[in-house]
Amino acid sequence: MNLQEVVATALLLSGCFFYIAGTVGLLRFPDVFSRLHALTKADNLGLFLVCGGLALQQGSPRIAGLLLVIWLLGLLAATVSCHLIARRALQMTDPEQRP
Amino acid sequence: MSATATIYLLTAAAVFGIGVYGLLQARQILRQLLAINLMGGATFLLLITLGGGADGPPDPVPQAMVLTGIVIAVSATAFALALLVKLQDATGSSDLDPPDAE
Amino acid sequence: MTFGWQALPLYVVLISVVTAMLIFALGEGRQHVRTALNLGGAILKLVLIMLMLLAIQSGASFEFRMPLLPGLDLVLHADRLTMLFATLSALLWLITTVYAIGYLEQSPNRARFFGFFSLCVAATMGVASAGNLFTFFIFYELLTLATWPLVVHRGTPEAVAAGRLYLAYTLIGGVLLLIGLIWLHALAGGSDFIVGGSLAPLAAGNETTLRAIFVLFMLGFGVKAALLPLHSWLPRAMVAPAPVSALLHAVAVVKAGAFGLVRLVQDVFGFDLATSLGLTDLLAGLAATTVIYGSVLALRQSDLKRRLAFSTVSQVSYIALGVATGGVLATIGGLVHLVHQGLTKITLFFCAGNYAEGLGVHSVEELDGLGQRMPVTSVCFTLGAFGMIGIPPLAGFVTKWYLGAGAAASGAPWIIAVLVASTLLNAAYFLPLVHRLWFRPLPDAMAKRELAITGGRMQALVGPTIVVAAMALLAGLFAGTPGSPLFWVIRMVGGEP
Amino acid sequence: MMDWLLPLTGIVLLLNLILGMLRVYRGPTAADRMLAALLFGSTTVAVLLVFAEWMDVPALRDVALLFVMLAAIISVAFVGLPESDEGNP
Amino acid sequence: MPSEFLIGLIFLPLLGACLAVLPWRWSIRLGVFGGLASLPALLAALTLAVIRDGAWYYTLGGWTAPLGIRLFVDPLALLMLWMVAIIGGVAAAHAWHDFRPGTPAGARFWPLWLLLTAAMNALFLSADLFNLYVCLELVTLAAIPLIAMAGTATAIRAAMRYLLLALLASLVYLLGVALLYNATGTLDLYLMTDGLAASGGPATSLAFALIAAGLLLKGAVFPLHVWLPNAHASAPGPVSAVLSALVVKTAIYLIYRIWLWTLPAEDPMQGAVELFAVLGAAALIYGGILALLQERLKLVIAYSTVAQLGYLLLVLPLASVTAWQAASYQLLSHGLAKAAMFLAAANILHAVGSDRLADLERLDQRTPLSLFALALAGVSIMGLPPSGGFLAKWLLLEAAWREGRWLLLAALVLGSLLAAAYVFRILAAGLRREDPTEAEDAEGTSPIGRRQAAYALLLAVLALVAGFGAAPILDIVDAGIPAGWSAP
Amino acid sequence: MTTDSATTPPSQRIPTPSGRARLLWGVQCAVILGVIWLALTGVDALILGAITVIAGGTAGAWAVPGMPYPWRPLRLFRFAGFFLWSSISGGFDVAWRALHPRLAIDPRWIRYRLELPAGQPRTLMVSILSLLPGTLSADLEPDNVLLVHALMGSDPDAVRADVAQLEREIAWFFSLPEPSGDGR
Amino acid sequence: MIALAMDAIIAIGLVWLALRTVRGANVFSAIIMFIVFGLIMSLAWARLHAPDLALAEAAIGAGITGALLLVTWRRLQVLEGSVPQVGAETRSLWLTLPTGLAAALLIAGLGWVALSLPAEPATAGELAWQRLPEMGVSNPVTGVLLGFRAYDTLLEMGVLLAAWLGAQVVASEHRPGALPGPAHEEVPLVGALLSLVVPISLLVAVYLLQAGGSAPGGAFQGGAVLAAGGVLLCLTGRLEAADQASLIERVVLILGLAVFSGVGLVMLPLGEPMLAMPGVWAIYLIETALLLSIALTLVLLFAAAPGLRRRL
Repeated sequence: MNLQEVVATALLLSGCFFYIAGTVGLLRFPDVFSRLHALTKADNLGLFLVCGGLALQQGSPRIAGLLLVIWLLGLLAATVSCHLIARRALQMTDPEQRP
Repeated sequence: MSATATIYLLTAAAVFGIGVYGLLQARQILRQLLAINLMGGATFLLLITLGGGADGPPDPVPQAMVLTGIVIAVSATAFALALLVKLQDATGSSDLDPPDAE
Repeated sequence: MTFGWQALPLYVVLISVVTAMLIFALGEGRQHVRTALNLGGAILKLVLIMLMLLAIQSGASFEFRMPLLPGLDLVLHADRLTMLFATLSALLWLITTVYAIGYLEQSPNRARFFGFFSLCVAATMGVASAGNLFTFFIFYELLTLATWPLVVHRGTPEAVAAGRLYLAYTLIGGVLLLIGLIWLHALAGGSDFIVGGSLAPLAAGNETTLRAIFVLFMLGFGVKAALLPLHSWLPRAMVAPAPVSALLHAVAVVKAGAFGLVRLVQDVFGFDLATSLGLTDLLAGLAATTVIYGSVLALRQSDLKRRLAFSTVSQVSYIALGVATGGVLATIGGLVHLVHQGLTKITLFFCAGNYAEGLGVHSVEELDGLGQRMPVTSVCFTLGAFGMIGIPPLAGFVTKWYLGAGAAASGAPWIIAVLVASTLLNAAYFLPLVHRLWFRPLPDAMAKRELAITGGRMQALVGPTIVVAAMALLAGLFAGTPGSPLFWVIRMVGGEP
Repeated sequence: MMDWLLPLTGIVLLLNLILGMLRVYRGPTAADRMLAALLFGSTTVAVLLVFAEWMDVPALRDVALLFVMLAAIISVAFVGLPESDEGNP
Repeated sequence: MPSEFLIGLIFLPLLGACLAVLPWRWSIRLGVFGGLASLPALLAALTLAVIRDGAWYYTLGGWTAPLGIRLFVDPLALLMLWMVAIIGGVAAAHAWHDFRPGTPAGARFWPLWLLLTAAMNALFLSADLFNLYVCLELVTLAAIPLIAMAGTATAIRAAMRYLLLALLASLVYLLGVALLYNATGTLDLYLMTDGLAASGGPATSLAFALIAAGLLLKGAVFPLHVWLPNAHASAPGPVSAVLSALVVKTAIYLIYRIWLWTLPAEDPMQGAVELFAVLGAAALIYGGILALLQERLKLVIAYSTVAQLGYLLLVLPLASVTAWQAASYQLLSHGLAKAAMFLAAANILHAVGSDRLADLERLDQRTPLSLFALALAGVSIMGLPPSGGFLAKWLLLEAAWREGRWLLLAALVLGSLLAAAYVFRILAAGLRREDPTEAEDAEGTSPIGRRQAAYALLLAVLALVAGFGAAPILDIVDAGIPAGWSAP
Repeated sequence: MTTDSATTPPSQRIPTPSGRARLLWGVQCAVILGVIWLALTGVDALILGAITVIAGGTAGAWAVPGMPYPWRPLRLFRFAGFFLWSSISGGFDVAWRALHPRLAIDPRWIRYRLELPAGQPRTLMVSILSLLPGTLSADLEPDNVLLVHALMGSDPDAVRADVAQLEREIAWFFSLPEPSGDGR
Repeated sequence: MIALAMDAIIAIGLVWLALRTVRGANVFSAIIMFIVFGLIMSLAWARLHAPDLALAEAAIGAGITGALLLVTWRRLQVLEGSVPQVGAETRSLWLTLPTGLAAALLIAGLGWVALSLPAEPATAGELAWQRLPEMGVSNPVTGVLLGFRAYDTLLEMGVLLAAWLGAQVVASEHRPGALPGPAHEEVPLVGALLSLVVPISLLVAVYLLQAGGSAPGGAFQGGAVLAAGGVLLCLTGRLEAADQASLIERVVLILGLAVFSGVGLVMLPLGEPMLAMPGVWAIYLIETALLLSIALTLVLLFAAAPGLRRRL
């Protein structure tokens, strides 16, 4: 097991960890907005790590580039969705209770 | 038959049955359409699984059929949804048999 | 399939169909063209029939054959029985058309009326010239279809109800016929009418089947022939205009049923086979019952047309009775009654129509003293009534004479009893009418009522009445002369007169 | 090399999905359900990438690309929803 | 070259549909004429070829089955194609007035109509189970918008119900196809038989059960007919005509194809024909009774379709030449007569403004020609002579009698009496008048109305004339009798 | 028809992009697309790639969101480093909080007035803020006030400092005048 | 073993999601469940070595259908206005029980039959592999779709056309509730998303088309991806429904059908059968036409409109 593999393994496993952390947050956090935090941040880190791990394992720069593109697009989707859902959740709450 | 194929076959059977149940028991057309789409998914799954997708080289014929089926399903669903909106507009109800009919 | 001169029966049928189509196409307006078409068609048809008659006299034969289904042909041919019925209806069609033109003047939907009227006659011609049972059935059902619009012609609720009843009876009768036909077809294949019966070779071992088939046919024809349990549509159909009644009773519908019974006994089963199966007795019994029952009921009707209708129920069964009795004489009596009853009954209906149109008279009581107001019609009516009763030398008498003689010859004296009873009953319901016409005073109200038929209409209504009355008279007076119906029938039954 | 690593990753991620279903099930608001759907999206992308490597089907990376590209569409569609009683469980 | 004609039958309407999508008036006209008017000529040539050479296959793309898709033309297919050409053509002529090219309605109508025509032609020619699925979907998706074109709430609701059930039906059918592909490794209708005979087993039985269920639903066979009456009754007239005369027949046609051609003679699923017969008989009576109870003309006609489809299924267990002739003739004459009735009903609806039976008095003056067409077509529907319907019914009765199927016979008789009852009920409603002395109506029929009525009349007359032209038609049809049925 | 259009003040509406803006964004788009194409296909289909990239660039120019701001490519690296670091730390932060036995969170709302101009800078701000530890951009209210949801709101000033830090980084990246970082 | 565990998890997920779709608390929840079902379905396709389907499912199932369902639900709500939903969402128990029972029976029967199926050799599939080299493409699915079973594909284009025509009919007398309005332009992120995703969808569509010859992908997936970009434009109000389709739109709509038929007919005079492909170039030509038609049709279906108009 060389260094590359060790790192790849570590990355993949920690990616899984963050995914699970995000899901736990999604389940445990008390309200929509807090859950949004958990989801956006943890999942993105998770995806980043998984992509990194896979890229390392593959070793092909083209695929690494593709994985990077996927991650960046995922990032974009996540932040946009997060913002939109937050906005939406705000709109749905009673105007009186709006912060 | 491989274990994978078995699992997905049973899944397809179950989802199809659930779809039938949903179709018969749902009141709103939107739900009925969802049920039909579920059944479509189950049918496609069955088609691929039976085509030996899990062992050996995958059979391209069912895959092509499913691809065709998916496109047909989405066209039909899209048209059905447009019709549904029109129905709501024309009758004020999105149920086939309005509640007061029963 | 040949379309040469052998196909003349087809053209005779087609003339009326084409006339009907032209009239439909013409629409409501253009009365004169329609009248010309009507009369032209009727005359042309009559001419063709006369030609055929002559040709048959000289030994020619006519047949048109067209395969409809595998093993089933549409066959139109002309034998003597055909010619008897065809001549009768062609002649009466012409006269009735003239009468109807007058009768329906100014009333709506004449195009439809005359169209279906022509179709009706076409169907009758088809029935007459059908060369096998399958063809017979086709035209028999077509007749139902073509008469229904005439029955409901007025469109009133009563008319529609009468039409419904008519259909209920005739369609169910048609279904019975159809079942019998299918059965027979499965048994015997598509056999043509053969004089003396086509089924004799099949009789052994199939007795029960054949009996059942006979009963099915008998019921099927019995509906239109107004045999006893199946007659009640006929009086109800009286709501239709008078020419329609004439058509139903004299020219087409009832006659088609009776004609079917004749064909059934004579050409499908053959009299011998039918007798050996005990079927003629059945038919004779039913016919006899109908004769009496119809007369009894006629006695109780106060509506003139209803009384005439029940009289028809009674009189038409003479035909069946004659054929079922068998033997040369009774058969002659039955067949000739086909013509005689037609002539006589059409006279009566024309007269009833004249009374209704002229003075609005519908019931028996209103006939009092009408001999003064409408003398010609009343004379004709009297002639018709006497003919019906069977007073010599009128046509009815000839019939009854032959029937009675035939019954005696066949050793069925009960039939003579039936005839006597029927004659008495006939007299009982017709003589009071004649009495009322001539010997009762004319009520004031009726005397003041204005006669609604005048001028051309008068000619169109009264003219045909006189003609048919005269024919009824002549048919009796010159019964033995060559060319008379009796002469024709005797030649048909006995070979040579 | 490590035969167990990729399947293990896959299975952990799939279990993660199952876990996330609880949130969709519970709701309580529409936004919560939407959120969970997002989670499914991102986890599915990861699973697909792992599958692509593990099963040696490079086309699955294209599938993952499609997913990340289209994930936002659902959100945009969701946001266009009206403000009436959609939040009721 | 007959194969070009075969191709033309599918592709001319298809390309016509493409043309009709374009916005110009001439393109729509060209599409409609090219796509519809050419069909009879192509068919005539094709019929001659079939008479000369018998049935034959056409391999698309040169890829032989089981890899590729084949087309198959035989007398049964020809019969259906002729019906599409004639009934579809006359209905199109009838529709021309309401959906004139250059109007928005026309621009929407014609592409769908052409697609529907192409889809039906393709369906009748296809020899491939999955291709048939695509055809079925195309037929459905082209037909339903045509129903919705009526625009009324009833029409929309009916279209929706039809759509849902049609989608369900296709899926159930497709599920069966999936099982069959697995069992035989082919999708070709006619190559499958050997594989089926070899494999058998519960899977193929279930597959055929599913296919049958799907087709019975698409064919609106009792008790799966619930979608039909409103859908057919609320569509625009020409559309109703084509729906009732042709579109529902597609499913029945496929049942024939699969049970009589694909299924091996000894397959246990052959027993399903008895079930079909029971359903057919039930449809005949139930449809007849319901038709009798309707208060609206078009609903009566639509329920009549439910009933008449029963005849087509009744044929299946009778398995004889006569039954085969009966089926072909019923297909033909019901198609002609039912289309005529719907066209006439459309004219009446247009002239009277309502199709409630209670409002139809004095139709003989208001729309005489249409009433006449209705009556003529009714004769065929009732199975009274002289009409095509009579011959069909006669053959059916004969077949049932020969086989000694007394219950079927009774159902047939009862069914035709019910048919007579509802047809005459319509006609009586049309002849009714409250005041018998009422003078003739001044309102005449417009030239357009007369032309529209003529189309209905044409089909009705054809249904009637079919009663005399059986011999040549049956000669051709007899050549295409399914193998198991040829024994006398 | 929706409430948004009614409540959004005109100042926030984006003016129709100028031709220059479209060109600029089209080129940027094309570059991004080129990279993606290479990542997808390698060097196998360059001609088709070129055509597609040009078409995609055109589509990008058509769909341009607003005025793009010039930025210096070299500064991208530092900005990317900042971004990467903050998103990683954001992930760690939220993971820690989620897994903490007592749920170490204290959600609160904070308003922060942006000084960044509309268009790319503000877009970047709103989107990246959600990836920072403990902050989530929920809404952009009238008058450029950003509504921020803070997971650890017990110390609002710390949160504000984080937001201000991001604002500064973005301003630097786009060579904009440094914002006050005050947010009120 | 671990692979089986994965399959089992996916299977359980699918069944559970299907159940929740059917029994979901409200329609919205059912829609979300269905969207997620589509996501998991593409995992199942991946596991079944059907990446073509995974691509299609991702683009169509998860993308377009999901958005379509959500938007339709929204339109219905707008039309319903403030009128609350009357009546239960599902049918009463007396109907539920028998249908449930029937469904369970169906499941059991299907399952039993599926399990008892013999592992038959797939004749057509084997032939397809054998004769694939004659086609000139190496992706067998593309080979089947555009070669061996090209006729299916052609008719399928007819189905798409019919669906659009249907939407046109439905939309004729009715403007569907406006799409989520132009307001979203003001949300800064949406504009940014749009300006990136639309070009990328174009790129990916072309990529899938190009890849389709040798790798999973092809006109359908590509068309769906392109359509997804169009859907986004509709959702954000960049494109809005028009009463009429423009000439260009009409041409593009029939392009697939017309080009496909045209190429199929071209070889007829040369004595070749209908739909014989003159060469690989023809396949790509047809695929390009199909892609454009599919994309436009799907977008128009999404907008439930005869045509589209640009805003801005």
